[in-house]
Amino acid sequence: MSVSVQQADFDVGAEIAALTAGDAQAGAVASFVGLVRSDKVGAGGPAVQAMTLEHYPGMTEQALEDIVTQARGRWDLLGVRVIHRVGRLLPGERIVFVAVASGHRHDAFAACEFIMDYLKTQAPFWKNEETPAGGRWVDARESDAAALGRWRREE
Amino acid sequence: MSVSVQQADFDVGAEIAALTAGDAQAGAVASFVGLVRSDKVGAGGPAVQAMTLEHYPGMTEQALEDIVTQARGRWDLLGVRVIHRVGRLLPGERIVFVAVASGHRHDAFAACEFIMDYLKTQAPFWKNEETPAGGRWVDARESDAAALGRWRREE
Amino acid sequence: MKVLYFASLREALGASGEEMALPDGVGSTGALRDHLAARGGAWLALTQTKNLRCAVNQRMVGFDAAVADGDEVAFFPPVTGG
Amino acid sequence: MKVLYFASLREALGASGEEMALPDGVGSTGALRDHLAARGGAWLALTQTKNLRCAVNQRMVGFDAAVADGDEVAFFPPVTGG
Repeated sequence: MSVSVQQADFDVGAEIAALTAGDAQAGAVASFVGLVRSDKVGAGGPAVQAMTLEHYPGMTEQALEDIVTQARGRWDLLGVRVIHRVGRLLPGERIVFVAVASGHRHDAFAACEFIMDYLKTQAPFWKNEETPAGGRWVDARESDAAALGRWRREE
Repeated sequence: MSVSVQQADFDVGAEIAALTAGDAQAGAVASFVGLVRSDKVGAGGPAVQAMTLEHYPGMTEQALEDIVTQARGRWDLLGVRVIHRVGRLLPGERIVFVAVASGHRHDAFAACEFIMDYLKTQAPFWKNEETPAGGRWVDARESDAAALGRWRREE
Repeated sequence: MKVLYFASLREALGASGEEMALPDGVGSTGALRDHLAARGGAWLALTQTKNLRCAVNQRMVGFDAAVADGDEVAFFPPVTGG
Repeated sequence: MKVLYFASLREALGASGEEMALPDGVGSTGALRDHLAARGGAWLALTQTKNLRCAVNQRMVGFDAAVADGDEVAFFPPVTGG
Protein backbone atom coordinates (compact mmCIF):
# COMPACT_ATOMS: atom_id res chain seq x y z
CA MET A 1 0.00 0.00 0.00
CA SER A 2 1.54 3.28 -1.06
CA VAL A 3 -0.40 5.66 1.23
CA SER A 4 -1.03 5.39 4.99
CA VAL A 5 -2.72 7.78 7.42
CA GLN A 6 -2.08 6.59 10.94
CA GLN A 7 -1.51 7.55 14.56
CA ALA A 8 1.48 5.24 14.90
CA ASP A 9 5.09 6.11 14.18
CA PHE A 10 6.93 4.29 11.39
CA ASP A 11 10.40 2.90 10.61
CA VAL A 12 12.07 5.23 8.10
CA GLY A 13 14.94 2.87 7.27
CA ALA A 14 12.64 -0.11 6.73
CA GLU A 15 10.27 1.92 4.54
CA ILE A 16 13.11 3.19 2.34
CA ALA A 17 14.59 -0.30 2.01
CA ALA A 18 11.21 -1.90 1.21
CA LEU A 19 10.67 0.55 -1.65
CA THR A 20 13.49 -0.92 -3.75
CA ALA A 21 13.67 -4.49 -2.46
CA GLY A 22 14.28 -6.85 -5.37
CA ASP A 23 14.02 -4.14 -8.03
CA ALA A 24 17.08 -4.30 -10.28
CA GLN A 25 16.21 -0.98 -11.94
CA ALA A 26 16.05 1.04 -8.74
CA GLY A 27 19.10 3.25 -8.57
CA ALA A 28 17.76 6.14 -6.51
CA VAL A 29 15.50 6.80 -3.53
CA ALA A 30 14.74 10.36 -2.50
CA SER A 31 12.87 10.78 0.74
CA PHE A 32 11.57 13.38 3.13
CA VAL A 33 10.75 13.37 6.83
CA GLY A 34 8.78 16.22 8.41
CA LEU A 35 9.08 16.68 12.17
CA VAL A 36 7.24 18.58 14.90
CA ARG A 37 9.26 21.71 15.65
CA SER A 38 9.07 23.14 19.15
CA ASP A 39 10.12 26.68 18.28
CA LYS A 40 7.24 27.61 16.04
CA VAL A 41 5.51 30.40 17.93
CA GLY A 42 7.13 33.76 16.94
CA ALA A 43 10.07 35.48 18.66
CA GLY A 44 9.61 35.57 22.41
CA GLY A 45 6.39 33.57 22.13
CA PRO A 46 5.60 30.36 23.97
CA ALA A 47 7.21 27.11 22.91
CA VAL A 48 5.08 24.42 21.32
CA GLN A 49 4.50 21.58 23.81
CA ALA A 50 2.61 19.30 21.47
CA MET A 51 0.75 19.30 18.19
CA THR A 52 -2.52 17.63 17.27
CA LEU A 53 -3.13 16.70 13.65
CA GLU A 54 -6.79 16.69 12.64
CA HIS A 55 -7.79 15.25 9.28
CA TYR A 56 -10.79 14.44 7.11
CA PRO A 57 -11.01 10.63 7.18
CA GLY A 58 -11.74 9.17 3.79
CA MET A 59 -10.85 12.28 1.85
CA THR A 60 -7.33 12.27 3.24
CA GLU A 61 -6.37 8.93 1.74
CA GLN A 62 -8.03 9.81 -1.55
CA ALA A 63 -6.21 13.16 -1.77
CA LEU A 64 -2.87 11.49 -1.09
CA GLU A 65 -3.54 8.75 -3.68
CA ASP A 66 -4.43 11.46 -6.21
CA ILE A 67 -1.16 13.26 -5.54
CA VAL A 68 0.82 10.04 -5.98
CA THR A 69 -1.01 9.32 -9.24
CA GLN A 70 -0.15 12.79 -10.53
CA ALA A 71 3.52 12.25 -9.65
CA ARG A 72 3.57 8.86 -11.41
CA GLY A 73 2.12 10.57 -14.49
CA ARG A 74 4.89 13.18 -14.58
CA TRP A 75 7.97 11.10 -13.81
CA ASP A 76 9.22 7.59 -14.37
CA LEU A 77 8.86 6.14 -10.87
CA LEU A 78 9.38 2.62 -9.53
CA GLY A 79 7.82 3.07 -6.10
CA VAL A 80 6.19 5.70 -3.92
CA ARG A 81 5.41 5.64 -0.19
CA VAL A 82 3.52 8.32 1.75
CA ILE A 83 2.83 8.12 5.48
CA HIS A 84 1.10 10.91 7.41
CA ARG A 85 0.46 10.70 11.12
CA VAL A 86 -2.62 12.08 12.85
CA GLY A 87 -3.49 12.71 16.50
CA ARG A 88 -1.29 14.22 19.21
CA LEU A 89 2.46 14.41 18.56
CA LEU A 90 5.33 15.76 20.66
CA PRO A 91 8.22 17.99 19.52
CA GLY A 92 10.79 16.02 17.54
CA GLU A 93 8.27 13.35 16.51
CA ARG A 94 7.86 12.46 12.84
CA ILE A 95 4.72 13.84 11.16
CA VAL A 96 5.09 12.93 7.52
CA PHE A 97 7.22 10.67 5.32
CA VAL A 98 7.48 10.61 1.55
CA ALA A 99 9.85 8.33 -0.35
CA VAL A 100 10.19 7.89 -4.10
CA ALA A 101 12.23 5.24 -5.92
CA SER A 102 13.33 5.71 -9.49
CA GLY A 103 16.01 4.67 -11.94
CA HIS A 104 17.68 8.07 -11.70
CA ARG A 105 18.02 10.67 -9.02
CA HIS A 106 16.43 13.67 -10.71
CA ASP A 107 13.07 11.94 -11.15
CA ALA A 108 13.20 10.76 -7.54
CA PHE A 109 14.04 14.21 -6.14
CA ALA A 110 11.51 16.06 -8.29
CA ALA A 111 8.66 13.67 -7.54
CA CYS A 112 9.40 13.65 -3.80
CA GLU A 113 9.35 17.46 -3.61
CA PHE A 114 6.26 17.63 -5.85
CA ILE A 115 4.38 15.24 -3.56
CA MET A 116 5.32 17.27 -0.47
CA ASP A 117 4.32 20.56 -2.13
CA TYR A 118 0.95 19.15 -3.19
CA LEU A 119 0.36 17.44 0.15
CA LYS A 120 0.98 20.75 1.97
CA THR A 121 -1.82 22.51 0.07
CA GLN A 122 -4.17 19.73 -1.10
CA ALA A 123 -4.40 17.08 1.61
CA PRO A 124 -6.95 17.77 4.37
CA PHE A 125 -4.81 17.91 7.51
CA TRP A 126 -4.85 20.70 10.07
CA LYS A 127 -2.33 21.34 12.85
CA ASN A 128 -3.27 22.62 16.28
CA GLU A 129 -0.35 23.60 18.50
CA GLU A 130 -0.46 23.33 22.29
CA THR A 131 1.42 26.10 24.08
CA PRO A 132 1.42 27.26 27.70
CA ALA A 133 -0.90 30.06 26.46
CA GLY A 134 -3.39 27.56 25.02
CA GLY A 135 -4.08 25.90 21.68
CA ARG A 136 -3.71 27.65 18.35
CA TRP A 137 -4.45 26.57 14.81
CA VAL A 138 -1.42 26.82 12.53
CA ASP A 139 -1.92 29.30 9.69
CA ALA A 140 -1.42 28.20 6.11
CA ARG A 141 1.82 29.57 4.66
CA GLU A 142 1.85 31.76 1.55
CA SER A 143 5.12 30.07 0.59
CA ASP A 144 3.34 26.72 0.29
CA ALA A 145 0.91 28.10 -2.28
CA ALA A 146 3.87 29.65 -4.11
CA ALA A 147 5.68 26.29 -4.14
CA LEU A 148 2.70 24.71 -5.84
CA GLY A 149 2.69 27.41 -8.51
CA ARG A 150 6.15 26.32 -9.61
CA TRP A 151 4.89 22.86 -10.63
CA ARG A 152 1.85 24.29 -12.38
CA ARG A 153 3.99 26.58 -14.53
CA GLU A 154 6.07 23.57 -15.57
CA GLU A 155 3.02 21.63 -16.74
CA MET B 1 31.46 13.59 11.61
CA SER B 2 29.47 14.72 8.61
CA VAL B 3 31.37 12.82 5.90
CA SER B 4 32.35 9.14 5.79
CA VAL B 5 34.02 7.07 3.08
CA GLN B 6 33.81 3.42 4.03
CA GLN B 7 33.46 -0.17 2.82
CA ALA B 8 30.74 -0.97 5.36
CA ASP B 9 27.02 -0.53 4.87
CA PHE B 10 25.13 1.94 7.07
CA ASP B 11 21.77 2.27 8.83
CA VAL B 12 19.66 4.78 6.88
CA GLY B 13 16.97 5.15 9.54
CA ALA B 14 19.49 5.70 12.34
CA GLU B 15 21.45 8.23 10.29
CA ILE B 16 18.32 10.25 9.47
CA ALA B 17 17.16 10.18 13.09
CA ALA B 18 20.59 11.18 14.43
CA LEU B 19 20.65 14.25 12.19
CA THR B 20 17.80 15.95 14.07
CA ALA B 21 18.07 14.38 17.53
CA GLY B 22 17.43 17.05 20.15
CA ASP B 23 17.21 19.91 17.64
CA ALA B 24 13.98 21.85 18.29
CA GLN B 25 14.36 23.82 15.05
CA ALA B 26 14.63 20.79 12.76
CA GLY B 27 11.40 20.46 10.83
CA ALA B 28 12.64 18.78 7.66
CA VAL B 29 15.08 16.09 6.57
CA ALA B 30 15.58 15.41 2.87
CA SER B 31 17.68 12.39 2.03
CA PHE B 32 18.94 10.34 -0.86
CA VAL B 33 20.08 6.74 -1.22
CA GLY B 34 21.90 5.60 -4.36
CA LEU B 35 21.89 1.86 -5.11
CA VAL B 36 23.77 -0.54 -7.38
CA ARG B 37 21.54 -1.26 -10.37
CA SER B 38 21.91 -4.60 -12.10
CA ASP B 39 20.42 -3.57 -15.46
CA LYS B 40 23.01 -1.04 -16.45
CA VAL B 41 24.62 -2.54 -19.53
CA GLY B 42 22.64 -1.47 -22.65
CA ALA B 43 19.74 -3.36 -24.28
CA GLY B 44 20.52 -7.04 -24.67
CA GLY B 45 23.86 -6.62 -22.95
CA PRO B 46 25.08 -8.56 -19.95
CA ALA B 47 23.67 -7.85 -16.49
CA VAL B 48 25.92 -6.27 -13.89
CA GLN B 49 26.98 -8.89 -11.34
CA ALA B 50 28.88 -6.55 -9.04
CA MET B 51 30.44 -3.12 -8.95
CA THR B 52 33.76 -2.01 -7.50
CA LEU B 53 34.14 1.56 -6.33
CA GLU B 54 37.68 2.91 -6.56
CA HIS B 55 38.51 6.24 -4.95
CA TYR B 56 41.37 8.62 -4.21
CA PRO B 57 41.96 8.30 -0.47
CA GLY B 58 42.50 11.65 1.21
CA MET B 59 41.17 13.69 -1.67
CA THR B 60 37.78 11.98 -1.46
CA GLU B 61 37.02 13.12 2.07
CA GLN B 62 38.29 16.63 1.32
CA ALA B 63 36.16 16.92 -1.83
CA LEU B 64 33.06 15.79 0.07
CA GLU B 65 33.76 18.22 2.93
CA ASP B 66 34.17 21.04 0.37
CA ILE B 67 30.80 20.17 -1.18
CA VAL B 68 29.10 20.18 2.23
CA THR B 69 30.71 23.54 3.05
CA GLN B 70 29.38 24.99 -0.21
CA ALA B 71 25.89 23.73 0.58
CA ARG B 72 26.00 25.22 4.08
CA GLY B 73 26.98 28.55 2.52
CA ARG B 74 24.00 28.57 0.19
CA TRP B 75 21.20 27.33 2.46
CA ASP B 76 20.26 27.52 6.12
CA LEU B 77 21.07 23.97 7.22
CA LEU B 78 21.01 22.33 10.65
CA GLY B 79 22.81 19.11 9.79
CA VAL B 80 24.37 17.29 6.85
CA ARG B 81 25.49 13.67 6.55
CA VAL B 82 27.28 12.13 3.56
CA ILE B 83 28.31 8.46 3.39
CA HIS B 84 29.93 6.94 0.31
CA ARG B 85 30.91 3.30 0.16
CA VAL B 86 34.00 1.97 -1.63
CA GLY B 87 35.12 -1.53 -2.62
CA ARG B 88 33.03 -4.31 -4.13
CA LEU B 89 29.22 -4.01 -3.96
CA LEU B 90 26.43 -6.26 -5.21
CA PRO B 91 23.27 -5.26 -7.09
CA GLY B 92 20.74 -3.68 -4.72
CA GLU B 93 23.39 -2.61 -2.24
CA ARG B 94 23.57 1.00 -1.08
CA ILE B 95 26.40 3.07 -2.59
CA VAL B 96 25.79 6.59 -1.36
CA PHE B 97 23.70 8.39 1.25
CA VAL B 98 23.11 12.11 1.65
CA ALA B 99 20.80 13.60 4.28
CA VAL B 100 20.19 17.25 5.06
CA ALA B 101 18.24 18.68 8.01
CA SER B 102 16.80 22.16 7.94
CA GLY B 103 14.01 24.23 9.41
CA HIS B 104 12.06 24.09 6.18
CA ARG B 105 11.73 21.57 3.40
CA HIS B 106 12.86 23.63 0.42
CA ASP B 107 16.31 24.28 1.87
CA ALA B 108 16.62 20.59 2.75
CA PHE B 109 15.58 19.36 -0.71
CA ALA B 110 17.71 21.88 -2.60
CA ALA B 111 20.83 21.25 -0.54
CA CYS B 112 20.44 17.45 -0.77
CA GLU B 113 20.14 17.54 -4.56
CA PHE B 114 22.99 20.08 -4.83
CA ILE B 115 25.29 17.81 -2.81
CA MET B 116 24.43 14.80 -4.99
CA ASP B 117 24.97 16.79 -8.21
CA TYR B 118 28.36 18.06 -7.02
CA LEU B 119 29.39 14.67 -5.66
CA LYS B 120 28.64 13.06 -9.02
CA THR B 121 31.08 15.34 -10.86
CA GLN B 122 33.57 16.54 -8.23
CA ALA B 123 34.28 13.66 -5.83
CA PRO B 124 37.01 11.22 -6.97
CA PHE B 125 35.14 7.92 -7.17
CA TRP B 126 35.15 5.56 -10.16
CA LYS B 127 32.83 2.62 -10.80
CA ASN B 128 33.94 -0.61 -12.42
CA GLU B 129 31.15 -3.02 -13.32
CA GLU B 130 31.62 -6.78 -13.37
CA THR B 131 29.64 -8.54 -16.10
CA PRO B 132 29.84 -12.07 -17.54
CA ALA B 133 31.78 -10.41 -20.42
CA GLY B 134 34.35 -8.90 -18.04
CA GLY B 135 34.90 -5.65 -16.20
CA ARG B 136 34.10 -2.24 -17.62
CA TRP B 137 34.60 1.27 -16.33
CA VAL B 138 31.40 3.25 -16.14
CA ASP B 139 31.39 6.30 -18.41
CA ALA B 140 30.68 9.73 -16.97
CA ARG B 141 27.22 10.96 -17.93
CA GLU B 142 26.69 14.20 -19.83
CA SER B 143 23.52 14.72 -17.79
CA ASP B 144 25.60 14.94 -14.61
CA ALA B 145 27.64 17.82 -15.98
CA ALA B 146 24.40 19.47 -17.10
CA ALA B 147 22.91 19.08 -13.61
CA LEU B 148 25.87 20.94 -12.17
CA GLY B 149 25.37 23.78 -14.64
CA ARG B 150 21.96 24.45 -13.16
CA TRP B 151 23.44 25.34 -9.75
CA ARG B 152 26.17 27.47 -11.30
CA ARG B 153 23.65 29.55 -13.23
CA GLU B 154 21.78 30.18 -9.97
CA GLU B 155 24.88 31.49 -8.19
CA MET C 1 -27.02 15.52 2.47
CA LYS C 2 -24.15 15.57 4.93
CA VAL C 3 -22.23 18.76 5.72
CA LEU C 4 -18.90 18.60 7.59
CA TYR C 5 -16.77 21.23 9.33
CA PHE C 6 -13.10 20.90 10.25
CA ALA C 7 -10.40 22.48 12.38
CA SER C 8 -10.86 26.14 13.41
CA LEU C 9 -14.21 26.26 11.61
CA ARG C 10 -15.44 23.21 13.54
CA GLU C 11 -14.38 24.91 16.77
CA ALA C 12 -16.05 28.21 15.81
CA LEU C 13 -19.31 26.46 14.91
CA GLY C 14 -19.21 24.09 17.84
CA ALA C 15 -20.20 21.31 15.44
CA SER C 16 -18.31 18.78 13.33
CA GLY C 17 -21.19 18.35 10.89
CA GLU C 18 -24.88 17.86 10.34
CA GLU C 19 -27.36 15.94 8.23
CA MET C 20 -29.69 18.21 6.27
CA ALA C 21 -31.89 18.30 3.19
CA LEU C 22 -30.51 20.36 0.32
CA PRO C 23 -32.13 23.79 0.92
CA ASP C 24 -34.44 25.15 -1.77
CA GLY C 25 -32.63 27.30 -4.31
CA VAL C 26 -29.15 26.07 -3.27
CA GLY C 27 -27.25 24.56 -6.21
CA SER C 28 -23.59 25.32 -5.49
CA THR C 29 -21.07 25.07 -2.67
CA GLY C 30 -20.99 28.87 -2.51
CA ALA C 31 -24.78 29.10 -2.20
CA LEU C 32 -24.73 26.45 0.55
CA ARG C 33 -22.04 28.38 2.44
CA ASP C 34 -24.10 31.59 2.21
CA HIS C 35 -27.28 29.75 3.25
CA LEU C 36 -25.55 28.41 6.38
CA ALA C 37 -23.91 31.76 7.21
CA ALA C 38 -27.37 33.38 7.05
CA ARG C 39 -28.15 31.53 10.30
CA GLY C 40 -26.10 34.33 11.87
CA GLY C 41 -24.08 34.26 15.11
CA ALA C 42 -21.28 31.68 15.06
CA TRP C 43 -22.33 30.66 11.53
CA LEU C 44 -20.89 33.89 10.18
CA ALA C 45 -17.53 32.09 10.49
CA LEU C 46 -18.43 30.47 7.16
CA THR C 47 -18.10 33.78 5.37
CA GLN C 48 -15.49 35.27 7.70
CA THR C 49 -12.88 32.48 7.60
CA LYS C 50 -9.99 33.66 5.45
CA ASN C 51 -9.54 31.54 2.31
CA LEU C 52 -12.27 29.07 3.27
CA ARG C 53 -12.02 25.82 1.29
CA CYS C 54 -14.67 23.27 0.41
CA ALA C 55 -14.97 19.71 -0.87
CA VAL C 56 -17.81 17.77 -2.47
CA ASN C 57 -17.76 14.02 -2.03
CA GLN C 58 -14.20 14.23 -0.67
CA ARG C 59 -12.71 16.18 -3.60
CA MET C 60 -11.58 19.76 -3.12
CA VAL C 61 -13.61 22.06 -5.39
CA GLY C 62 -14.37 25.76 -5.85
CA PHE C 63 -17.39 27.67 -4.57
CA ASP C 64 -19.02 27.44 -7.99
CA ALA C 65 -19.15 23.62 -7.79
CA ALA C 66 -22.57 21.96 -8.05
CA VAL C 67 -24.11 20.29 -4.99
CA ALA C 68 -27.00 17.81 -5.02
CA ASP C 69 -28.97 16.12 -2.27
CA GLY C 70 -27.05 13.09 -1.08
CA ASP C 71 -23.67 14.77 -1.52
CA GLU C 72 -21.12 15.01 1.26
CA VAL C 73 -20.00 18.64 1.45
CA ALA C 74 -17.20 19.84 3.69
CA PHE C 75 -16.05 23.33 4.65
CA PHE C 76 -12.66 23.98 6.22
CA PRO C 77 -9.81 26.49 6.52
CA PRO C 78 -6.69 26.12 4.33
CA VAL C 79 -4.92 22.85 5.08
CA THR C 80 -1.73 22.82 7.15
CA GLY C 81 -0.48 19.24 7.13
CA GLY C 82 2.89 17.89 6.15
CA MET D 1 56.97 14.86 -6.34
CA LYS D 2 54.33 12.14 -6.34
CA VAL D 3 52.19 11.41 -9.41
CA LEU D 4 49.06 9.22 -9.09
CA TYR D 5 46.86 7.48 -11.67
CA PHE D 6 43.34 6.19 -11.09
CA ALA D 7 40.69 3.93 -12.58
CA SER D 8 40.88 3.22 -16.35
CA LEU D 9 44.03 5.36 -16.63
CA ARG D 10 45.71 3.33 -13.85
CA GLU D 11 44.80 0.14 -15.72
CA ALA D 12 46.05 1.50 -19.07
CA LEU D 13 49.37 2.59 -17.55
CA GLY D 14 49.73 -0.52 -15.41
CA ALA D 15 50.77 1.76 -12.55
CA SER D 16 48.97 3.48 -9.71
CA GLY D 17 51.63 6.15 -9.33
CA GLU D 18 55.29 7.01 -9.12
CA GLU D 19 57.77 9.21 -7.27
CA MET D 20 59.67 11.53 -9.57
CA ALA D 21 61.58 14.78 -9.63
CA LEU D 22 59.78 17.66 -11.33
CA PRO D 23 61.11 17.45 -14.91
CA ASP D 24 63.03 20.44 -16.26
CA GLY D 25 60.79 22.94 -18.01
CA VAL D 26 57.57 21.49 -16.57
CA GLY D 27 55.58 24.13 -14.65
CA SER D 28 51.94 23.13 -15.14
CA THR D 29 49.72 20.07 -14.90
CA GLY D 30 49.28 20.19 -18.69
CA ALA D 31 53.04 20.24 -19.27
CA LEU D 32 53.50 17.32 -16.86
CA ARG D 33 50.80 15.33 -18.69
CA ASP D 34 52.54 16.00 -22.03
CA HIS D 35 55.94 15.13 -20.57
CA LEU D 36 54.63 11.76 -19.34
CA ALA D 37 52.78 11.04 -22.60
CA ALA D 38 56.04 11.63 -24.48
CA ARG D 39 57.29 8.36 -22.98
CA GLY D 40 55.12 6.79 -25.71
CA GLY D 41 53.39 3.39 -25.73
CA ALA D 42 50.84 2.99 -22.92
CA TRP D 43 51.68 6.51 -21.71
CA LEU D 44 49.83 7.96 -24.69
CA ALA D 45 46.70 7.19 -22.63
CA LEU D 46 47.44 10.47 -20.81
CA THR D 47 46.66 12.46 -23.95
CA GLN D 48 44.11 10.00 -25.36
CA THR D 49 41.78 9.66 -22.34
CA LYS D 50 38.60 11.59 -23.07
CA ASN D 51 38.09 14.51 -20.70
CA LEU D 52 41.13 13.65 -18.57
CA ARG D 53 41.01 15.35 -15.18
CA CYS D 54 43.81 16.30 -12.79
CA ALA D 55 44.31 17.33 -9.19
CA VAL D 56 47.18 19.05 -7.39
CA ASN D 57 47.52 18.34 -3.68
CA GLN D 58 44.09 16.67 -3.68
CA ARG D 59 42.18 19.58 -5.24
CA MET D 60 40.76 19.25 -8.74
CA VAL D 61 42.36 21.85 -11.04
CA GLY D 62 42.72 22.65 -14.74
CA PHE D 63 45.65 21.81 -17.00
CA ASP D 64 47.00 25.34 -16.63
CA ALA D 65 47.49 24.89 -12.87
CA ALA D 66 51.02 25.33 -11.51
CA VAL D 67 52.98 22.32 -10.23
CA ALA D 68 56.08 22.44 -8.05
CA ASP D 69 58.44 19.78 -6.75
CA GLY D 70 56.91 18.20 -3.64
CA ASP D 71 53.37 18.44 -4.99
CA GLU D 72 51.06 15.45 -5.22
CA VAL D 73 49.63 15.43 -8.75
CA ALA D 74 46.92 13.02 -9.87
CA PHE D 75 45.55 12.21 -13.32
CA PHE D 76 42.24 10.38 -13.79
CA PRO D 77 39.21 9.99 -16.05
CA PRO D 78 35.96 11.85 -15.23
CA VAL D 79 34.57 10.71 -11.89
CA THR D 80 31.59 8.33 -11.75
CA GLY D 81 30.67 7.98 -8.07
CA GLY D 82 27.34 8.51 -6.38
